[in-house]
Amino acid sequence: MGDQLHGAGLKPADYASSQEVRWCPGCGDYAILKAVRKTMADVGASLENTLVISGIGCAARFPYYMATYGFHTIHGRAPTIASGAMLANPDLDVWIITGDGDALAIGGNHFIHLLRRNFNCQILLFNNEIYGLTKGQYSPTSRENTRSPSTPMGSVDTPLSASHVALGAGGRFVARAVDTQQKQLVDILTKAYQHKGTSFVEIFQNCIVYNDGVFDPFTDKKNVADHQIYVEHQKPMIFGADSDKGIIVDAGFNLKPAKLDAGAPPLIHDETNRSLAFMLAEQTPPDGPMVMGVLYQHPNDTYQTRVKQQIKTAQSNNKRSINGFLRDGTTWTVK
Amino acid sequence: MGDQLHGAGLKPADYASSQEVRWCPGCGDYAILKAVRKTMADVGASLENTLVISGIGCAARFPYYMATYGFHTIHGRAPTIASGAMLANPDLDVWIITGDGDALAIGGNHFIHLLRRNFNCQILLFNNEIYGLTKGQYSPTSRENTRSPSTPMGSVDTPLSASHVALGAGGRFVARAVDTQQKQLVDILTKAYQHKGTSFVEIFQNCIVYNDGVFDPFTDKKNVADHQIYVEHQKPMIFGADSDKGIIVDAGFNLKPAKLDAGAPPLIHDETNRSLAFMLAEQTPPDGPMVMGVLYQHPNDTYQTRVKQQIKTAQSNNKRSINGFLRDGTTWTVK
Amino acid sequence: MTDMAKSQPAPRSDRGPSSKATNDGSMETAIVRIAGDSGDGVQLVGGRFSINSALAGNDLVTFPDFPADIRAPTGSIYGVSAYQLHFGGRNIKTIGDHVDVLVAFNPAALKTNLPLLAKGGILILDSSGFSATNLRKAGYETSPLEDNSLDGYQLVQLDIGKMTMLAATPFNLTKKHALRCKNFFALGLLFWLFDRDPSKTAAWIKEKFAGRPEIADANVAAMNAGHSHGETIELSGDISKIHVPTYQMEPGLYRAITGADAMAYGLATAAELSNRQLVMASYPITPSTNILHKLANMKELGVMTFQAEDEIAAAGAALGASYAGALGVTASSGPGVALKMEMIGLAVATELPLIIINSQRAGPSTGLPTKTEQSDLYQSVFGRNGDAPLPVLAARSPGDSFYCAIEAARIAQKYMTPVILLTDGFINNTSEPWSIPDIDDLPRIEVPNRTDPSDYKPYERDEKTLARAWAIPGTPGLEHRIGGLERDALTGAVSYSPENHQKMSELRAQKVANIGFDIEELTVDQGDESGDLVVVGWGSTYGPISRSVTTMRAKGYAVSHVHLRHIFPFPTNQCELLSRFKRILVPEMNMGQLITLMKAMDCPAASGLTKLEGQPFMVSELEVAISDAIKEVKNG
Amino acid sequence: MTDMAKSQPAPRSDRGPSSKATNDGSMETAIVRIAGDSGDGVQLVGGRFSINSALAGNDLVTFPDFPADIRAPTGSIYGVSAYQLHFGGRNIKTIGDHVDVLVAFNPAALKTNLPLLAKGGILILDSSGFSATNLRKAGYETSPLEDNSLDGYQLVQLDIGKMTMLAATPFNLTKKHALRCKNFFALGLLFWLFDRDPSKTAAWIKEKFAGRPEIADANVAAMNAGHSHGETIELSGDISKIHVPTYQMEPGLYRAITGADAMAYGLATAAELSNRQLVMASYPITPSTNILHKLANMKELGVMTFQAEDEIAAAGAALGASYAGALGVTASSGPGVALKMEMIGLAVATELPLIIINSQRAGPSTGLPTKTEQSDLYQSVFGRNGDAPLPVLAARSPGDSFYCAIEAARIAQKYMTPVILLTDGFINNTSEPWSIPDIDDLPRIEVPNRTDPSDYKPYERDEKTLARAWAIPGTPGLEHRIGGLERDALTGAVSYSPENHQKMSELRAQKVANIGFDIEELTVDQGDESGDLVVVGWGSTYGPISRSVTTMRAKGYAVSHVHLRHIFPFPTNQCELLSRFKRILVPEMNMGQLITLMKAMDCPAASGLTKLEGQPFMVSELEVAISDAIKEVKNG
Ligand SMILES: Cc1ncc(C[n+]2csc(CCOP(=O)(O)OP(=O)(O)O)c2C)c(N)n1
Ligand SMILES: Cc1ncc(C[n+]2csc(CCOP(=O)(O)OP(=O)(O)O)c2C)c(N)n1
Ligand code: SF4
Ligand code: SF4
Ligand SMILES: [Mg+2]
Ligand SMILES: [Mg+2]
Repeated sequence: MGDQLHGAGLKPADYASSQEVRWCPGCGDYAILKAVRKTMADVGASLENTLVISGIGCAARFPYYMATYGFHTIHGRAPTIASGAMLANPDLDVWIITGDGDALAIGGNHFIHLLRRNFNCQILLFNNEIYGLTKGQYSPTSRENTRSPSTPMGSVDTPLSASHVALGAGGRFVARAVDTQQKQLVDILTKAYQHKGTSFVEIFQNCIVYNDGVFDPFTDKKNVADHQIYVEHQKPMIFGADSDKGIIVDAGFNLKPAKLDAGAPPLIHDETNRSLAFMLAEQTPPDGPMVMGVLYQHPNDTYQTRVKQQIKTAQSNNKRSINGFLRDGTTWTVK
Repeated sequence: MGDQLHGAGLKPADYASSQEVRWCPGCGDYAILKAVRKTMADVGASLENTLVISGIGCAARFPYYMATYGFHTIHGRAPTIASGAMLANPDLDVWIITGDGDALAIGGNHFIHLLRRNFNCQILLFNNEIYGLTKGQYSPTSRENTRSPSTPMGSVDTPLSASHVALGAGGRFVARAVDTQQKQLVDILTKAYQHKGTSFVEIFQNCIVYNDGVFDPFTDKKNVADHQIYVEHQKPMIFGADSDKGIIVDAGFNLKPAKLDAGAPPLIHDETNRSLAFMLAEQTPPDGPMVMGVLYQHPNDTYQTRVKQQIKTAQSNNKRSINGFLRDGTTWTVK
Repeated sequence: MTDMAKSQPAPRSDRGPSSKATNDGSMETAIVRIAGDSGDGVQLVGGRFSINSALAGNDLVTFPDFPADIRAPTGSIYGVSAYQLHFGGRNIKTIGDHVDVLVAFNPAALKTNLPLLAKGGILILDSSGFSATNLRKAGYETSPLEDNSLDGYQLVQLDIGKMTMLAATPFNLTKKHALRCKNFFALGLLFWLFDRDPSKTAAWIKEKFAGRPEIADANVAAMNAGHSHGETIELSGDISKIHVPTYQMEPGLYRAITGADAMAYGLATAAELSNRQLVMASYPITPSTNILHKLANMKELGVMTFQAEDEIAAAGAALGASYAGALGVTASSGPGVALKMEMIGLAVATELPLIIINSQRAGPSTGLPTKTEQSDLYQSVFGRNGDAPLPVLAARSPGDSFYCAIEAARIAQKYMTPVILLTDGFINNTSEPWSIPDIDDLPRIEVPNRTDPSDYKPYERDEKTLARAWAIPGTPGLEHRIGGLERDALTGAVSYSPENHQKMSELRAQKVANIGFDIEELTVDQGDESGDLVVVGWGSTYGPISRSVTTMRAKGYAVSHVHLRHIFPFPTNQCELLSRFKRILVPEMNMGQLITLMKAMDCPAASGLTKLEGQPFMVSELEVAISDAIKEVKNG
Repeated sequence: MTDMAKSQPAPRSDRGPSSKATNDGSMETAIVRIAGDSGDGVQLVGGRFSINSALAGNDLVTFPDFPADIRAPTGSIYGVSAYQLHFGGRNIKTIGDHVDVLVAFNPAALKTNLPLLAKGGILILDSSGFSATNLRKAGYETSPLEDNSLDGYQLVQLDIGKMTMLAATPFNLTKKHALRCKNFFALGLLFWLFDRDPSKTAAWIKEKFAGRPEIADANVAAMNAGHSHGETIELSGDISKIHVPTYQMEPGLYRAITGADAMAYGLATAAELSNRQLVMASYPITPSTNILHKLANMKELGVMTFQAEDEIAAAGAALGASYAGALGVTASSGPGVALKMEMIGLAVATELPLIIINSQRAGPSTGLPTKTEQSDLYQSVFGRNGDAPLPVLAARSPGDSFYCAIEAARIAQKYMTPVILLTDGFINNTSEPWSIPDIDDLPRIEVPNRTDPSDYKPYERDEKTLARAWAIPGTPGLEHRIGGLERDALTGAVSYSPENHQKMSELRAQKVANIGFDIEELTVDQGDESGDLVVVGWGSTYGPISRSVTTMRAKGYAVSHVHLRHIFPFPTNQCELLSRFKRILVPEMNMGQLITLMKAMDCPAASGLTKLEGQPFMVSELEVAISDAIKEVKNG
């Protein structure tokens, strides 16, 4: 979002409310909180014009920890309440905070509709691939065979991939980051903030209590270099500790990782190519590297802009008062 | 779905209930009804084992017109009820009938979760890009700027593309057809029936009353050849009245239509390539041809199979009776 | 809920003859019904006849009776569309128990509507619609035109099709287009029958079809042909003109208005009166959708409408809009409101204004979407998890919807609370003449909007209203956090304290209970302040109850009428007022929901009269019930 | 809803001393509470102490009191987890108003739990937890170990940390692991205090930690150390052993059971008794989720569980399962049930069996998810659009949940109707000894399953139950269509007929009303069949009411206890039974919802006693209310 109202040189700490932060010690949510406060300070967000809205879940406690306006709503519905707030005040800086259950189980429908409407806001999905708050049941992003209290023999459903859902729904900014990779995360949050329209950021967040280490295959220090790639627009997609691997297209029209010395040059990332983003999101360790960064960004008019425009047009065409409306059509006078 | 219980040589008419069909004269739904009955006869579906479940909308009246079991449920929720029915009886032949509002507005969440779970059933979305039953409001698939009673100055939201949503959700059979192109439609419905897992078929259906002709750009007789392509697995993607056009990939990693004489050979359709399907679904007239047929098909275990398997495993491991369960853990006797 | 008497109306075929249906050329009020295929344009000409009647000085109530199907096959029973108009020389309160003049364009229209026609009533049939196919589609074995089954009516059988074609000949229309003017032929005939001047309608037709003058001309010609054909009929002596006297309404500027339109106008007016933007978020559902449609056309006023992806989202968007300082409204019908309940609970918890309009329809579940009912009272008052009280209002008529919307907005904002406003399918679609207010004369609505940052506590309350302040995002210095977890009674921070939960529960209840003191006292709508019987109604039973009380009073019965606007909380004088009557009768279009609530609120004992037929009470049903009740009073 | 008296319990700090808290070495019942950080393992040893007490022949009730947060920082106030056990030599019905013995592992645990400890009670503190940091985190300015603020208690202050480490030394654990055995040291001490044999627990520990013998050994050693340390204390004369007599329960085979487990077993049993597959579809929500967890572990029985994408889907899947011939069940809590209401309406309309379990928690909205309440009665009885009656039941205790599940399944299937079964957070988590039934002794459940295709009409009804037949997809010849639109009373085809809608509405109401005749008559649970006062309760208030009535009767008051299992419809003798008492008192953990329903159902006038503190009534609160009510009876 926008550049309308700026906080005058606030520091990250100035975005902290007085409430004690109550996530489990070691929870990835702390790192995200830190990155969001830092991003706000970096972009100079104003306290009064910033609204943080969440559903229910561990992630959803986020608004309590911010010194801005905050609304901890009900499970899965934050996008709806945010949409209404943005209709009433199109210039609010809105951050929606959600979890994988909140956004993709109960809130799946609102999630896709927020994206297609392209309201100007950020939506940060704290994906820990588990229901934290209700004590560890599997979620729609949990991998197949996840053992949890509700799936003691392992889950049987294929998980949703948040980025694919977002792209399928027509989202125009789709990005990914890791809770503890602060620099990257702040970078991406800043880009999300700057993008006009709905910016979707999936943040892989470690739930130390119920799903500890589930992202280790690409977030563990020893795996980052070889199993993660950070993509940037117009740059070749190269990764590996020795920058010796890249993403290429194979003959069967599939993306795949390859040693660069093998001949084929790495693809150049084009963040405006939605299908490319879709293919990048398909890469998963151990076969492919997990793709981080802005997978897709292709701005379009925001919902707020279009709605405002219609009202402006209507008013400039022919502005009647309410009294005028009440009197339109056939009327007659009784004496 | 399956081959378990077969109707013994039933004719299409045998699948008709005694209820009078009550869509508007000229509605595309009639053609779809005809095609479904024909498909059932072709595949030899049994009456007693077939269950047609719908939500609410014009399309959703469908079950009343079938001589099978039928459940006209509530708006948007047919997938949930169907899921429960399939859990209780994994061998039922279930057809879910839905509209663009039913499936993608109120029912969007159940739609994506049905697909990701891969319950073995068919879901037919009658997409008329409008809310028929409630008299013509725009729907999530209505094009931008659709004027309707609720959007008198034109709609401002970007429509959802049903195929993209389905692919994004992890659907493993995604196909498209046109109401009046009977042969094609019956072909696709048959493939959908034969596919094990959730088969999603989007059927472009003309609402003669509220959205007449909205698909003419590719369904009108004069446009079919040049603005539609019917893709088949392993076949080159060629179209045009003179079969002189094909779909190719350009340098920027985008699909596009092209004159075949221009040199580049047409792509061969690979229905197991999900990203290709995603790109094919992006083609829209007038720029590209509208792609019909099976865009994607890539079977996986069905939900029913996996659930049954778990129960089997649990039972073979260590089958206790209820009395056994009641007595597990610490017990003591009072005399 | 158990001891309900059920009204026992006479079987429909035995209805009438109307006491007022005379043949001497004059009727105090007349009920006309035009019925045909959906495509026959009966709604259009019905509307014109209504406007014409209003201009002619009648009071009136109209009722469009749409088929449940979008567009059924021609000639089918379920494709019949009808328009009913009750007009006359007195205050008109109902659509009428029976019909005096029925126009039927085909056998299906005859079959479905004849039961409504009073014995001896005028029956105008278009014989061109009575083809063998159409007779079969309507299920007639023999043609009613030929088997004397219509003997008890004043039958006017005309080949309207042919006469319309003739009239349209000069304008070179296709046969199909020419035939489409049939409705205006019938209108012309009705104009003749009631001695009306068709000229204004001719002007209207010309304007409406300005782009296609040949169609305009053909319609005008058809109407004139119908009008002149009346003279021919008169000469033949079959029927004669009917004189309906005018009614002296309160002076003022009038228009016809439906409940849906009045509701939309009322919401927009309320927003203006409270200096808020109106944000209306809805998901289409019959019969509430018209409110959304109307407001969508009011962008000039800055009104924002939002068609959400479902009802939950609609309620969420409306609540979000209120949170951000707008007047948030959502409208739906029973099944849709069911989906909103969790969100309404959040509005109760966060104490934000929100208006939820429920256009009731027959339930349970999908029920009969196009039929009216009053069966969502339980849902409104009790339908949330937890102790989550909120005010509930009900509109009684189209015009009243306007004022109820304003009252709902006043309460919602003054008390920072969600309000459920009940209307129904009947009120939404029916129309009546309405004295147009000047909104500059209406009292402004005060909102507890706060901008002062000093010592701000999100849940600090106004001493009198117990409302917390409305601190709107964007306001510097008022940044705060709210949510659905129980909140500290002052700071709004999450609180698990047992004492705080008890206190907040009591405060929420008290705040809503207090509203009972801030609404107009309940008064007797008609009749004495005490007596043998009071009929207590709410919502759209207003018309039939009011009319039946008038007629029964005229017959000397000591009956009064009290009509509730406030369903929860009740006005504080309600129990006392009702206790002045020996007996209380509560007619409802449900299984007795208001009665249940009255008992729960310790109102004096009452008996119920229930009806679940998807249509309003008939005046005659109520008359019988009133006379029975008074008989019981007399007998001890 | 308005005239509720509110109970006025004494402020918590003034509670006690317990009349029965003696120092002579014997107590009829004792209440022990162990409190510490979430990670301290208090739930584990609490459970072991309970089992041990049961085996020792006590009756008991246990209550795990979890923090609202998942895992709060160590030492924090909101991270305190506690386990309470009330056991003794009589029938135990409540968790106890106060605590006789409190074990606190750190300052936060002391701070939050001390108010529960009776004056003169035994307070065991682990001084190793009382670091300066922890004192600060708990908000103590000075250490309570040093400022004499604990003078009124029998203080036992021990360095449990150090003693545990010593005991664990032989097993070469890390310091962290060794310290984790603290809880077993405390358990050993408690075993000594109540003169218990720790050997069975030692065996259990060895089995539980079979994979890590060094941990097992350390825990056993810690427990034994705690036990022997008791002797040291005894010698010092600070406190002495307490003897709690045994209670002669009905003979039988027993186990400890929580409400959630009993509910799950009851559902599985009901499915077996009706020869149906159980399909349980749910979306996790506190405090209902445990039912899902338990059933998910019962696949051996063919039980299917389905974690849906939301509550609507869960209800839909359960209904779909029922439609396809299984016993469909869904469970949630208030906010989740709100979302299911539209689907429940469809179940009412289509007349399919369905069980909806609501584990109530404090509302409105998200409310206090981990706290108990009874405030979803309105929602259950009235919370649907349209006239959509359905039976509502409420379980009163953990063990009762088992039988209520079976009763709900019986009614749902026999009458082809959705049934709402209420339980709550307290019942779900609390546990008690339970006499295990042999399911072969339980009556089988008849289901109206139909396979005969001849003359099948989908809405034809059984004359007696008014239930339609259950015709299951897959059955040849019974193919039919149903839905939410109003259905013809015989064929089930869509019907817009006014008369049919009236008839169906009445049939639906009648069918549910009839259930009132098919349930056990209401009986007096305790006390005489008439008298000065009857206390009427429902759900989890059973224990406190029952105990208070016992004690008050012992004091000579003419008070009886009646407890409802059937909330809707009421048993047919309810009004008559209650009318035999001079006064009726209805304690509820809500703002008076049952009272409202009783008024609506014409029960004799009653007064309410409401509590919304997220926790059960105390016996003393009820005793005061009973004595006040009887005083009023006596005074006129
Ligand atoms: C209507 C409703 N249903 C269910 C719940 C219970 N609930 C709270 S949070 C949650 C899921 C949390 O998972 P996620 O969104 O992934 O957040 P996390 O706790 O993992 O951050 C559930 C099921 C609720 N509060 N409200
Ligand atoms: C809970 C609920 N909300 C809204 C409605 C009203 N409604 C019925 S059908 C429909 C949309 C129909 O559109 P679609 O699904 O595209 O079907 P079509 O009529 O076009 O075939 C709506 C909004 C309803 N019946 N129930
Ligand atoms: S349960 Fe998991 S997600 Fe929730 S606060 Fe704890 S570590 Fe974080
Ligand atoms: S409204 Fe449209 S979709 Fe509905 S029946 Fe008529 S033509 Fe078909
Ligand atoms: Mg999560
Ligand atoms: Mg549609």
